[in-house]
Amino acid sequence: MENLPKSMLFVLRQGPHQTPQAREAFDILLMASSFANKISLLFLSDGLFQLIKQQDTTLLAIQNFTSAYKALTLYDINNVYVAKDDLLARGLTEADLILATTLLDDIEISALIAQHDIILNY
Amino acid sequence: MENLPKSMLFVLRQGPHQTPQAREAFDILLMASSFANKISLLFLSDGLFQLIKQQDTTLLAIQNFTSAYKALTLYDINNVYVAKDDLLARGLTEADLILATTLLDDIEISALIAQHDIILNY
Amino acid sequence: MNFTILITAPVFDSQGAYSAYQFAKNVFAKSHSIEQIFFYNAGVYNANRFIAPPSDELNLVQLWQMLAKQYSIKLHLCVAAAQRRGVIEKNLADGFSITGLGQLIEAINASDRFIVFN
Amino acid sequence: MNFTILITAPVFDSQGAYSAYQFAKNVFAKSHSIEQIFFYNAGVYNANRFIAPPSDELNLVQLWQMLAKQYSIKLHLCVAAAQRRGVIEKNLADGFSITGLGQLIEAINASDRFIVFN
Amino acid sequence: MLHIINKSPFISLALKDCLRFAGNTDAILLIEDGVYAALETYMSKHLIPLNLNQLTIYALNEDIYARGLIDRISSKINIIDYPGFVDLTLTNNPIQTWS
Amino acid sequence: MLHIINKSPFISLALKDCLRFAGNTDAILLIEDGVYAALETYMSKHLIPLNLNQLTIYALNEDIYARGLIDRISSKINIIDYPGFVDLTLTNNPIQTWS
Repeated sequence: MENLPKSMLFVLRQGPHQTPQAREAFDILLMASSFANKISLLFLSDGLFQLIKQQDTTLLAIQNFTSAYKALTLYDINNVYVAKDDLLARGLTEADLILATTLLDDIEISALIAQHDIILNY
Repeated sequence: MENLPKSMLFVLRQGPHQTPQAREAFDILLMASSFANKISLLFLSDGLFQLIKQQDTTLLAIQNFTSAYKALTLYDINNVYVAKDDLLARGLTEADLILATTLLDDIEISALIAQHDIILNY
Repeated sequence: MNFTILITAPVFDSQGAYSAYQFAKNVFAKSHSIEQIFFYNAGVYNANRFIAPPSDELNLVQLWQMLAKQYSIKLHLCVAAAQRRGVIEKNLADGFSITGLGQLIEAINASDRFIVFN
Repeated sequence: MNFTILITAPVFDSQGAYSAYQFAKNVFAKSHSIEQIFFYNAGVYNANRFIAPPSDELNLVQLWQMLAKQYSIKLHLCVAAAQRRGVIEKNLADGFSITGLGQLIEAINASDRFIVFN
Repeated sequence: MLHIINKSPFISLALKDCLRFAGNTDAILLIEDGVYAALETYMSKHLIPLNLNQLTIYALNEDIYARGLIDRISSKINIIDYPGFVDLTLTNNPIQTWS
Repeated sequence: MLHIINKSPFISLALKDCLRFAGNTDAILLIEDGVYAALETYMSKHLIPLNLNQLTIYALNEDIYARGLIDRISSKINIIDYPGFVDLTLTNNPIQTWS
């Protein structure tokens, strides 16, 4: 077995605060990036809510995990994709998001998924 | 405080085997009936799948909790209601169900809910 | 008014238990009383004293314990639900007590309000 | 073929972990191999040896242990996910070992197939 | 009656099922991911057409802020905080939390 | 690619989201509550109209029996057991389990 790093796509479909899913997926992603695995992120459905600007968790007195996304480029992770249709369905635009992403339609997303060795859907 | 037994409505909206929700709700229901609380059951949405006949869990080698519903009358619990629209949406009829139930439309369900002191939605 | 609060949400995997804590705190802040806080279903995980999040994160088990102490209330959990999920006397956090569903029904019948956090 | 299996479902509150167990058993029955079984998210609850269901119910923790013994495989769980959920050395079931996410990534890179049960 | 909804309307049927059965004078409180239903976009598309005149919808301020939604909430929504949540449970009984 | 769906199509978007992106020659395996999508009623109303010609849909026998569905499954569904599930993962790669 060669143990070559595999390309990994993280498909994120849940909001940021109700469950720790996105946050624990992020820990896998960081570890994988340290193994030189090629990483991409795809935000679908309610996963888009993770990227909304101005999330302020001080009233709830919990940590705001999503600010960690701003550090993605520090880890050389630049492949961040967002489903155009799901953004529209939530009344959001690119200007509402905390980081630069590539908007894809469903056909392009289909192609993106097909390009990866490993897909982790959270 | 008088501690009078209250009327309780159990609203069951999940299938029988993926989660233990229905089964643990049943344990509350039995305990409440032993305290002379008046109990009703309302099956909505995927909760209807709990009542399907011929559930056979031997291949999965797990217990079939739903057979316990047949014993409801032994505990003097006779108020079992099913949402007519949800039954239709799943291609089911009364003949498919393991126990005798009362079919209600949404307006009747609304009235049923309003008659209870306590509503537990599982 | 006198509340019974039922918590069916686990301690870390959903927000529900923390919402329940915030609600309970505000019930006391408004000088109402709580007949009982009862943990059922995956809610029993709230009573596991082995839970040890990093120090910069919320420790809800500790928050429950402080609340229980400050207002002298009992935190109940269902023995059957707890055994199935591995919460037993050996890892039970102080301030919680393992009881049965009868306690919950009594509390429901004795209180003015019943609210579930899931 | 050589599998890595990731389990993110808890032991009692959803069917996913049991599905993973059935799948793993059948992988071995067909003479394939398992590089690693890794428990993450709420999946770490599968390793709590205090879990004690009634004797007529499934005990998945024991089933995992028997499988691990029979086929000499390690059952891994992530230390951070486990600490947040109260699974630590004191209640860790035999056959499981607390490791880190690095183990998971290595296993993914070393195996032919990667499958998640949630 | 007070209905509590804590799931996103985009991925859960909790709010939809609740609306099938809610009485005219009931109150609905959106908490946790339930507050996504308070978005102007969602309300104007899915809720306002239902003509829920007498039904009052509340949403929890703390959860709105945590999700960065404060500038996007429909004007039909009554925003309340945790003390207001407690008050709601005093004036509305029974309380049904939708799973 | 093999897609695994373990949630009921009546209450979860997992299958719907999966179908938005599945490739023509992909396989979909329904397990646990996912097998409710294999019902004749559901298939004929929601899936067959989509014209998913080349997409093959499998459902797990053990979960079908547990739910009492064996006499109600669409003829378009390929019923397999756990050994067949393992075989599917050999012939289809990668495997995506929808949350």
